[in-house]
This record gives sequence, structure tokens and C-alpha cells, in this order.
Amino acid sequence: MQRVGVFVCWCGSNIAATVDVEKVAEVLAKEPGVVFSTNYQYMCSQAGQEMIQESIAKYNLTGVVICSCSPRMHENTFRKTCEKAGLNPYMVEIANIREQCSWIHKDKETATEKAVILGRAAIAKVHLNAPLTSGTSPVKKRALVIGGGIAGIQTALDIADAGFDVDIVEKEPTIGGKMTQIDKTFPTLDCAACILTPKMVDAAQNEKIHIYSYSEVSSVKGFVGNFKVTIKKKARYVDETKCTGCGLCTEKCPQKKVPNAFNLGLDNRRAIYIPFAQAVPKVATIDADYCTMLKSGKCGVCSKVCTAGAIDYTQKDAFIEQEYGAIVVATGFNPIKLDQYDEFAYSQSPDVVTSLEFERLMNAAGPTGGTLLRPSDGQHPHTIVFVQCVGSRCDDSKGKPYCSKICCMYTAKHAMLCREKYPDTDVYVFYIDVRTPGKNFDEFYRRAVEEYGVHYVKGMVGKVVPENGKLKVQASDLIGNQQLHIDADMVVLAAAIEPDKSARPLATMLTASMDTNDFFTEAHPKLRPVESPTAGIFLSGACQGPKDIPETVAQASAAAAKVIGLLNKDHLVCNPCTAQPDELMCNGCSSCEKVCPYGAITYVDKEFRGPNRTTLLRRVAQVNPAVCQGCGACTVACPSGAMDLKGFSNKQIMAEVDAICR
Amino acid sequence: MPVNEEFKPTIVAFCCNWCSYAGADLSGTNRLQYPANVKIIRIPCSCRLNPMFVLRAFQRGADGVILCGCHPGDCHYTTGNYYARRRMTLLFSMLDFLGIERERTRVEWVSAAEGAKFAATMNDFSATIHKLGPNRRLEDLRCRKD
Amino acid sequence: MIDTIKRISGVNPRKCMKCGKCTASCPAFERMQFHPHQFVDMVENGRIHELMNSEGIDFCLSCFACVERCPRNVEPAKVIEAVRLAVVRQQGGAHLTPDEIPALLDDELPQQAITAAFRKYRK
Amino acid sequence: MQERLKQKATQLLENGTVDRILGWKAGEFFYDLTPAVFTTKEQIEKDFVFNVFAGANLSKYLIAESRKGGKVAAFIKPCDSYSFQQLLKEHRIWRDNVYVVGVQCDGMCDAAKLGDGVLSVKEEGENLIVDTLYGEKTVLKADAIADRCASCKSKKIVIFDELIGEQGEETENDRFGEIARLEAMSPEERFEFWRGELSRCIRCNACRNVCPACSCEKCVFDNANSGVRNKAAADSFEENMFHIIRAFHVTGRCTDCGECSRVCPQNIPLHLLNRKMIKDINELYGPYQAGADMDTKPPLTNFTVDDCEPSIVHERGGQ
Amino acid sequence: MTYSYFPGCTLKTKGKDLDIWGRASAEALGFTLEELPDWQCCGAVYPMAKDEIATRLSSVRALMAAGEKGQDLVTLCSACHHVIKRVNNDLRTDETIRDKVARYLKLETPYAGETNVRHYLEVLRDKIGFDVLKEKVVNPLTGRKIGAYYGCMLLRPASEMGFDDPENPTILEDFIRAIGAEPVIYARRNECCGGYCTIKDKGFATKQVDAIMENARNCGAEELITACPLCLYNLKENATDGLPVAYFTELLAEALGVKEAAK
Repeated sequence: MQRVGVFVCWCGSNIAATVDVEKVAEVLAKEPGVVFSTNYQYMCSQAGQEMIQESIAKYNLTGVVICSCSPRMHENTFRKTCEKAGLNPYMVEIANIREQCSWIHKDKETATEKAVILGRAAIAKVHLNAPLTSGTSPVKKRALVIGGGIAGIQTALDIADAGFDVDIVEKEPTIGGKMTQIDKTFPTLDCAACILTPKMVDAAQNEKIHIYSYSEVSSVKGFVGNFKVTIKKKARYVDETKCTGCGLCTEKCPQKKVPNAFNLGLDNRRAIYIPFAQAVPKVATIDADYCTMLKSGKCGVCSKVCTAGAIDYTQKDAFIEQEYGAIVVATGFNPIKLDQYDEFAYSQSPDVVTSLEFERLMNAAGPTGGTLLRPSDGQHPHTIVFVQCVGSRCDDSKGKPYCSKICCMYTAKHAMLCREKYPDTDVYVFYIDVRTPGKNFDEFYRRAVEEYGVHYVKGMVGKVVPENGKLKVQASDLIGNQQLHIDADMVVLAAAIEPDKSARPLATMLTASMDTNDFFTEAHPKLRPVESPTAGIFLSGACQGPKDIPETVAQASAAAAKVIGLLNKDHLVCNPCTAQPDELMCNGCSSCEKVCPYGAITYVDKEFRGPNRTTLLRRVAQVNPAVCQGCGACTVACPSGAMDLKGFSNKQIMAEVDAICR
Repeated sequence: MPVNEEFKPTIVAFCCNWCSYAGADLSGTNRLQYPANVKIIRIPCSCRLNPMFVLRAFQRGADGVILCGCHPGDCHYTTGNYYARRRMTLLFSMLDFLGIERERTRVEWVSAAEGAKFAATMNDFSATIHKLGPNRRLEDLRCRKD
Repeated sequence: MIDTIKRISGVNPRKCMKCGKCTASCPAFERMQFHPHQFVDMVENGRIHELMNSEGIDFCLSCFACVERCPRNVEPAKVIEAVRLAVVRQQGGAHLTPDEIPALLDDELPQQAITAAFRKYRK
Repeated sequence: MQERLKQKATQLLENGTVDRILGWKAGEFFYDLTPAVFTTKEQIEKDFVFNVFAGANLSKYLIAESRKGGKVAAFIKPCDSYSFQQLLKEHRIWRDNVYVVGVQCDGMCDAAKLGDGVLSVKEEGENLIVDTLYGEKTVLKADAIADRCASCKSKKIVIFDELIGEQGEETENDRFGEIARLEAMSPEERFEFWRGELSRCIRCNACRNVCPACSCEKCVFDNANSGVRNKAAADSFEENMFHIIRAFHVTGRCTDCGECSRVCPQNIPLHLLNRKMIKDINELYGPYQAGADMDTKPPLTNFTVDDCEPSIVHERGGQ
Repeated sequence: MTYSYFPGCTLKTKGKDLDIWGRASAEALGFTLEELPDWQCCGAVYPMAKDEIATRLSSVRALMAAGEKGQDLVTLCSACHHVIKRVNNDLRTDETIRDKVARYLKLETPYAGETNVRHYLEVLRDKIGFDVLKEKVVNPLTGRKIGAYYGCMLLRPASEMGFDDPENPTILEDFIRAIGAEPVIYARRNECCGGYCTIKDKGFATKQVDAIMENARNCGAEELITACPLCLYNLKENATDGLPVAYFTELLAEALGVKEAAK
């Protein structure tokens, strides 16, 4: 029997307001084996931790039960506390009486009763705990960054800077991501390309960085420190090592009618293409959906004009296997499709555009060479209406429930740039709220209103009617209490942003959790914002939530710092809660081996002492504790019950069941 | 049989550490209420749930047992919940075959982000068990020969 | 009274984020003293008698443009209808009497216009 | 047939193929043939028996026999061969030490179907000549056939080194008919049915001891760490837990040999529980026969992404 | 295929054309509209109030009558379709309404919205298929530029009507293509025509109609079609200088060559 100490935390009033903490401590004191029981305002505070340590010494405790917040919160804190007092950290059990008791119940009597039962279960379990020691596993000193936008580039550069190898996997033919499509950045109005392209070149030239462009991650196995990743290098039908990026093929290709994805379909490109002049790697790619050679075997012009002999129509997808210690997800975002909001006539008029399309129409490298012209007739627009929050902040049935965060600022930027370049335009911005939390952000927005004369209207557009070359905009002006009817030339929609579609299958491969909007979940929303709850998986940029560029870069560097911290270690301390077979009972049947996702189980033939001084040779299971992650699948697959899980043993769980049901 | 005026069912909820236990925490963080007779036992993965634990809970007087784990495809250990899904399907089927009310057992997939779903699930399950009343059949299967 | 309106309409006005898209969509804007977003806001704040006595509450066409386009799924048309019902359910609150009908008819007017008017304007 | 087996046994011993023979000998009564090991020709001559009561499945004995050193020959009937192969698949039997003689089988008889006062039985073609206290009578063999053999799943001997008699095929059978009948009942009726059956259990462990799938080095019911240890039923609730846990432990491994019900002194139809699981597996996860081959993954250590949810138990009602 | 058919008040009086050509075309296309016996007027306005039960009952009776025959319930009039489909949805989703209705009608088993409600156009699209319709056209309306006028009730609220994209619908355009004419897409085709206010304020109705007509004309339409008798009346009678307006069934009958015979 253990000598158990029980520590009931008030968590200020978080627990104490609904749970009679004194009574809990009092009742639990009578449980078998409990030699000390107390309550305190904040167990996790310095004073609280010291109290636990003193009690361990004073009462010679061999087990500690803490009734407090969720073990996901402070289990580690209290384990360390006890370890410092000389107790094995795995002799600590937490009863979750905050998240799973005080916060969900209102009646004090009920909550107190439940807290006692949860405490009893923890005491019952701790009696069966055994001291555990962690093993270690080696760390592969290489990082993988998935996504080559500004987030991925920044993370990779920082990791490489610390001296570690890092690979970037980018699904497009070039790295750079969304930022390459942006014209100017807020609130400084400096040119996006001017600050991004040098970084792209840095990444390409850095010896520690390897870029897999036009590639995707196709499978991930392993665990922190030891991931095994298969990268699919999609066939681009051009030999990257030979292509010089001269671009001759992209001029000669006879297939001219391919919608140019880089310009969001606002103009056309050839079937063989380099997305834009500063692409990295600057290598041509053949679009197999449009190439007549690949489709019908007739043409071959690019191959004829290529002096480097880089064209290879027979290229196949290639698969590369690589090992990594850490993986950074930087899959970014996309504007949503606007089919659902056709009151704005997006699919009925080419002059209704998204903000990202508007970026291209303003960009010197865009389809109009930087002169703002209407897509329908190439005329200069005189009245432009911006609509905010299209698909953001919606009821779940109507769109995205979250604020897309960047739209207020880029719309202010667009409005300001329009007025600056074309003072003869009338610019209206319809807003619900203007959200400008950020350094120099509100000042920027005020400048748009005060200096540039942008009409900010609190209200929303209800209907856009394309007619006779105009867009008749019907909107509300809530402050003026009137309905506005504006004949506009262009309407620009601030479409909500959503995580890239590749994120969901990737999350499944990585076993990293996601929220209901498909943004990756962070390990802790405040204290661990760049880590996924899955060890060794880090989050960079908008894959975790909507972000502007400075925030993305900050988070990218933070993720890099976490990766560097991990790769700096030679060994990782393993989870000691691993599976362990009782060899005397093992049948050697291989059931456990079949369900182990990590291949941690092997078999050996071992001699055992039999009756009458005989020896018996038996096949028995062995678990590699450095590889075992402690899921417990094997323990249930085992017919004889020989396999058990340390820290969550059959007896421990049943003791908890008994304590709860008694 | 004495009428138990205030039947307070005992419900054991086994929650995987990565999704559902976190989902339960989230429903606490959001102050979403569910009945106090639901008690959660943390297991590393839904695949750790040995059918014996379910039977043990019933043996010791539980009126309902529910397993919550990551959504299929999202298991922290990649495949654990797929095994759990088969095991529980067959276990529940066997209990049903023995004539035990099939509503007493349930599996729900609750992600770490689904605090509201967790609370709603527990409310619903608890209401179901409340309607069923105390777990008599499993008790009667004890067929005391007295 | 707030509760009556909420009960009749089944709408929770607190879901409204005051974007004004309902009012932007409303074809009957000009004829109504208060506009859809104001209905939602005023019901939330208990200013129901003002709404009941306002001009043009019978002008809502129940075209559901506000319902369809509301990003928060508030369903302003149901609130307006509930206010209108609060009026017509009162003694003498009916907006249309059978005596008035013949003068309004012409040869082509479909039945549904009269039926609808009756349903909408009286009990 | 008995003579052919004896002859084969003697031959295998004499030509040195094996050191021991696993077969059957007479038990206390004429109908309870018992597995036995023979090492000499004389023993075989004297004790070896094979007749319509040689129901005992010998495969489980090979777990121990195959490890004793030397080689053992075993006579394996079709249904035993499934158990044998399943045990091979689970690495329980050392194949190199076993010489399998496949024996075709026409079904075994159930002594209880012969009526009271039976003294001995002789086979004569399709008939059984039954000598009773009240005189001799002739019974059609088909009328006395054991229930499990009446719904025989297969005459195929799935693994053997040598065959006596013809190789057979899987048979058409309605072994799930009884399950379907139970499924069609209301839960209340099923509950009454099982209460009636299981309340007779005396926890003698015969089912566990005979079951080829129950071959653990140490049974969970004997293991203090399993949390379910109980040697005999201290609490009669545990009797039922015993049967549920046992049925679950053999799920996906049970070959449906029917030995559990054969040996039950209380005549509890235990095989129905196992068969229900087999039926479920077939219906939910695709046809699977334990022991039919060495390669197919057992259903409980396998999955597909699109498996049904456990709520299917609710949705499809009693079935 | 036989459907239960709910014509509604207007189709028996001022809107006979919609009905007659609809039925004739149905026969030509190989489906039958079986008029429900003793149907009652649907009320023409969907009762939005949650606490009104009596106003929902006539729809429920029609729905149950169709349900008993195991048939889907088809309507032609936009208003009837709107009312009956939404009432059906209430009974599907709102337990309180379902219970109250069951008590009113003294039903042993409550009606829970089991019957499917389909608009005639949905039958054309989902059951017959526009490609099949196209094959059966004997008299294609080649060269005619037709604007579809949807109005409000066919489409909204999309979550309940489930008819088409509420802001950029295509069903009538596809229909127009199927009968050989050229559809003209204009944005105001789903804006309310103000028909309900025609009794009260003709001036208002006129303003609404003129905006729609102007938009349709400017986009190239030479005539309009609609499924709603009230819209037809309003567009015809209250326009200052309107385009010709017809029921979609009239053009359908014309294309199928059954128009004259039906009259």
C-alpha cells in the first residue's frame, strides 16, 4: 500500500466556488492509504508546489494525488515538483475537478460529491502506480517544412541558419506562396515582391536548404525525432537539373489558351510555363491538362526549341524517402469560393472581383501591367465599391464563423492606392466593423479616410445588378439610415480565407489535430501557439489561423526556434508509459504485432524453465520502448492479457472503474 | 421492486487522451453543462479500451458506458480508433445478443475542438440511460440462485 | 412582450451582428419607417410598441431576401411578421376588412393576392 | 475406418516417420472417446479406437505434444484441421514436429439421441446397431447425428501431410439459422433465453479446457493481474462475465468446431455466442473463416477505413 | 409516373392557363398529375409564426393525402409550392408543431413530413430530365430571347426550398434552353416584384416591376416567363412599359406542340 498525499486545489474561485474543497480534502483523507490531505488556493503556485514537496518529505509519501485542473494543463508541472522532492514523477495522479467538474456543474453539493469520486478514482489508481523511468530515442537532425510560402521560407531560413538541414516541400512549381501575388503590403505600402523575392533567392542558395518544388508529402510514419516521410515529386516533364529558365519554350508553345493560375485566370498562359519571372526554382513546368504533346502525342515544339535538352515527356512522378526529426506545417490559406454569395454577382459579371484578383489588377507584373482596368472592357473604373466580410463572421450555415483578420487592412490599402493612383475615382468601402489591431494599422485606416477621401460606409451591400456596363449596387448606410444605390464600375469582394485544401489530408497523415474549420490546433492557445499537440509537429503561418504577413513571419521564426530547440538535442526522453509483455504469459501469437502502428513489437524464441527441470523454448513478444508510443492497441489485441501498458495498466483502469462505480 | 424516485445513473465515459479528453476539457472551459453522474476515465487511445473494462463497469454497477475517441482518420496513433471501432461493434452486438439494452453502450467520436459535441453527447446519453432506468438485466444475468 | 415576439418568430435577435445586409437587401425599404435591422435591434431592446405603431409594417413583402442573405441566419422577416401579428391579433388591429375588398379588385387580379392580403392583414 | 487408422498408425511408428501417435481411446463409457498418445504397436492394437463418437478435437493437444521433442502424428478431421491451422497461424503448434493424417468424417453421433439404457453401439453401413438394457435396436445414423455435425460447415481438410478417405469441400449449411432465430426475438425474449441457459452454468471450466482457441499460456481468469481472476464463480454474475469474456477472447479465432457445447455438462449452447460473432464478422467485415488459411488477417487485428460504426448495433435492431 | 397534384386556388380561376398547359405538357411528357380530391387553399402565405397551427393544416391535409397514395406532391404555383414545402419542413423539423398538428387532426401517428413536395419544374429537371425534354420538343422556340423571372418564393429560403442556387439560379434557364430558346440572364430575376402590395399601393408595385423589366430588357430579354400567377399579374398589369410575360407552361406546351389542343 502506498502512502498517499492528497492535495486539493481551489484554483482561486475556479474550483472553490462550486466545489467544497475543504470537504473534499476531509473525505479523501479517510480513503485507504491516505496519510495526508489538504487544500490550498493555488497548488500550481510556487508556495503550493513547495507545500507538496515539504509534505512528501514530512509524511514520507510514496504517491501523490492532486485534485486540480486538467492533467493536460499541469500534470507535467506537478510531476516535476514531485521529482524534485525525490518522488518518482509517475507516482503522481491528477483528479480533474476543474474542467470536468467545477466548470460544468452549478450545484455545489453535486459538484463536491463528484470531486470526491474523481479523487477516489485517482487514489485507487495511484495505489497501483509503479515508478517509471523514461528511456531515450535519438533525434534525426533534419527538418521538413511543408509549404513554401513566406511562412515556410522564413522557418526554413531560420532553421538552416542554426546549422540544420531543412527541406521545403512546395506543391506549386515555385516557392513564394500567396505573397508573390500581392502587390503592396500594409501598412507601409512597400512592394511585396521587393521584400519576398530576396528571401526566395536566399532559400534557394542556402546550402542547408533543399527545395522540393511541385511536390507533395505522400506519407508520414514514425514519431518525434524520427519521422519517415515519403515525398512525391510530381512529373513536371522538364529536367530541373538541365532547365536554365531561359523561357524560350514558354514563348514558343502553341497552346496559348491556358488560364493563368498565377493571375487567377485573369489572363492566359502557355501549356509550358514559368509562373512568374522571379520563380524559384526558375524552371519550366508542363501543364499536362493542356499540353497537346502529352495528350495526343503531336507537337513537341518545346522540346525542339530547348537548347538545354531539358524537356522530358516521359517523366513520371518520383517518390523520395527521407527521415526528419521535426516537421513544420506551413500550408497557408486560400480565399473561399464565392459561389454561395451570388447576390454580389461574382459569377455574373467579370467586373466583380475578389481582393486577391484586385491585387493582380493593380500589380505591375499582373495582366494589365499595373494599370487598373476593368476586366470586362478594359476601361478605367471611376466608381469602385469594396465589400467587407464576404463569407466571414457567418453563422455556420452561411459561411465561415471566424473573422478573416486581414481583409480590413488590405481593403484600406486597396482603397488608398486607388485614390492615390487615380484621384478621379470614387471609392466606397462597406464595412460591419473596421478591425485594425496592429502597429500603425488604425493610423493607416484613418489616413485612407481622412487624407485619401475613401468613403467608409457602415452597412452592407445587399444586391449587385450588372446592367448596361454598370454594376448597380444596392446597399445600406446604417448611420445615415438610408438605402444607397450606387452605379459602380467595379465591385471588390473581401472573400473570407480558409485553410488550404491539402491541410486536412496532411493533418490525418501527421495525426495532428484540427479545429472544425480545418485550421491546425495549437498545443496551447496561449502558451504553446506554434506547436501542434502531436510531438514534433510545428505550425507556421495561416495554417493555424488567419494571419497577416508580420504575424506569419513572427510565428514562422517562433516555430523555427522550437524546431532548433528540438534538433539541438541528441536524444529525446521517451514516454515511459509503454507496453510491456509478461513473457510468462505470452502465447507468441502475433496479435499484438499486427495492430502496432509503430512496428515496436518483435518476437524472440526464449528458453523458459519448465516443470521437472526441463526447459521450454517459447516464442515471446518484445517491445522496443524507444519506439512504442503507448497507445495500448496491443494490450487489447492480446488474448492472454500478457501485454499491459505501463501507467495505464489493466489493474489501474479497473481500479478507477471500481472507484467510480462503487 | 421499490420505485427509485430519484434514479441517478452511473455513467462511465472512457475518453482518449488526445481528442475526447481534450474535448471534455474544452466543454469545461466553455462552461457547457452535462450531468455530474458522467465520470470520465482517461485512456491514452480508444484502442486501449479493453472490453473487460466495459464489463467490469457494468459488474460494479454502471448503468451506461460510453467510449469517446478521435474521429476515424484522426487518431493520434494513426489507427487505434479503427481497432476500437471493430472491437466495440462486436462487443455491443454480443451484449445485444444476450438481451442487454443496446442503448447502454455507445461510441462517439469527439475531437479536441468539439467541446459542444462532448457536452451534447453526454447530455443525450445520460438522458437515454435515465429513460432506461437502472441496469437490471446485467444484474439479473447474475442470475442469483437464491 | 419581447418574449412574445421571440416566441412567435422563433428568432433570437442576439444573433444579429448589426451588419445591415437585411436592410441593404430590402425591396420595401422606402415604404417602411423602420427597416429590417432596426426591427431586430428594437425587439432586442424592447422597443416593440414603437414598432407596432410605426408606418409601413404591413409593407414587408415576405420576399425572404433578408432571410436568405443574413450572414448570421437571424431571419428578420420572421421578426417583422411577429410584430405585425402582434398588431393584427389585437382587437381592431386588422388592416383590411372585407368591405374594402371590392374596390381593390380588377378583372385579372389573382385569388392568391386577396387570400394573401387577408392572411397578412387580419385575423 | 478404425482398422485403416490403426494400420496407418502402426505403419508410421514402424517406419520411423513419427515417435508418437495422437488418437483416441475408449473412455469410461462407450460414447466418451478420449484423446490419447500411443507409442507402440501393442498399445495401438489394444486401445486405439475410432468410431462415431470420436468427436474430440485433437488439435489443441498438439500445442503441448509438438514441443515434447520427437515427432507426433495426429489424426485430424475436417473441422479439427481448421483449429489446427488457426493454431499454426498463431504460432502455437510447432509444425515441423507434427505429421498430420487427414481423416474424412461423416459426422459424429450424439449418444443422448440414442435413448436410455444404451450399452454399446455398432456401426453397420448407414445404421447403428444399438444394444440396450431393453434389447437391441437399429437406429439410422442420420437420426443420431450430433447437432454440430448436422450443420457441418466443411468437409474440407485444410491442412494435412497425408489423407485417409476423400478430400471434401465446404458445405452448404444453415448453421446461422439458430442465430437468426434468436436475433429475431425481442431483447426481452433473448434475455430470458440466455438467463435460462446461463443460469445452469456450474463454472466447471470444461468449455475453456476443451476449446482450441482457449490455449493461452495462462488464462486471464487465472491471472491476478488481469483484474478478472476468478477460479470458480464467487459471484454468479461472474459466470456470465466468464462466458462473455471467453466469447470475446475467441472472437475472430474461433473456428466453430463446437467442442464447447459438446463438453458442457449442463448442455448450455455456448457455441451460439461464438457463432453470433462469426455471423457478425461475416456480415460486417466480409466473410472470414478462422483457420481456413495462413494469410488472411484476423478481423480484430484488421480494419478498413470505411468500417461500420458501433451504432450499427442500434440501427439494425436485433439482427 | 403519377404524382399527386395540388393546383391551388388561383390555378382554378384567374390562373387557369398555368394549370391547363401544365397538365397537357405533363401528358405529352409521359407523367400524370392526379389532382387531390377535396384539396383546400393553402393560404397563399407561409405562416411564419411558430404558434400558428390552424393555418398550416390545409397543407398538412394535402401532404397526407399524397402520402397515403405513396406519391410525391407536385405543385405548379410558386406560392402553393412555397407554403406546402415549408409547412412540410416544419413538420419534419419542429417537434412542437408536429405534436400540435397531430392533436388538431386527431392523428394516431403524427405526420412528420414524409411526403416529398416537388415543383413542376423540379419534376422536369430531376425526374424527366431536361435532355429528355429537349428530345420531345417538336416545336423549338428557336431565336426567342427569354428572361426567366423567378421571383421570391421559388427560391427562398434556400435552406428549406432546396430548389436551386437562390442568388444565381439556373433551372428556368436550363428549361428555356431545353425548349430551344435562348435564356437571358439578368440579376433582378430573383428580386421581389412587389406583387403582394398591388392591392395596397400600385405605385410601389410599378416601381419594382419597372426595375425588373428595365434590367431584363437591358440584358437583351424580349419576353419573360414565370411560374407565379401573382408575378404574372403584377408584371403584366403594373409595368409602365413591360415586356410580354407568359407562364412557363405556356411555352412548354407550345414547344411540345400541345398548346392549341389544350385550349
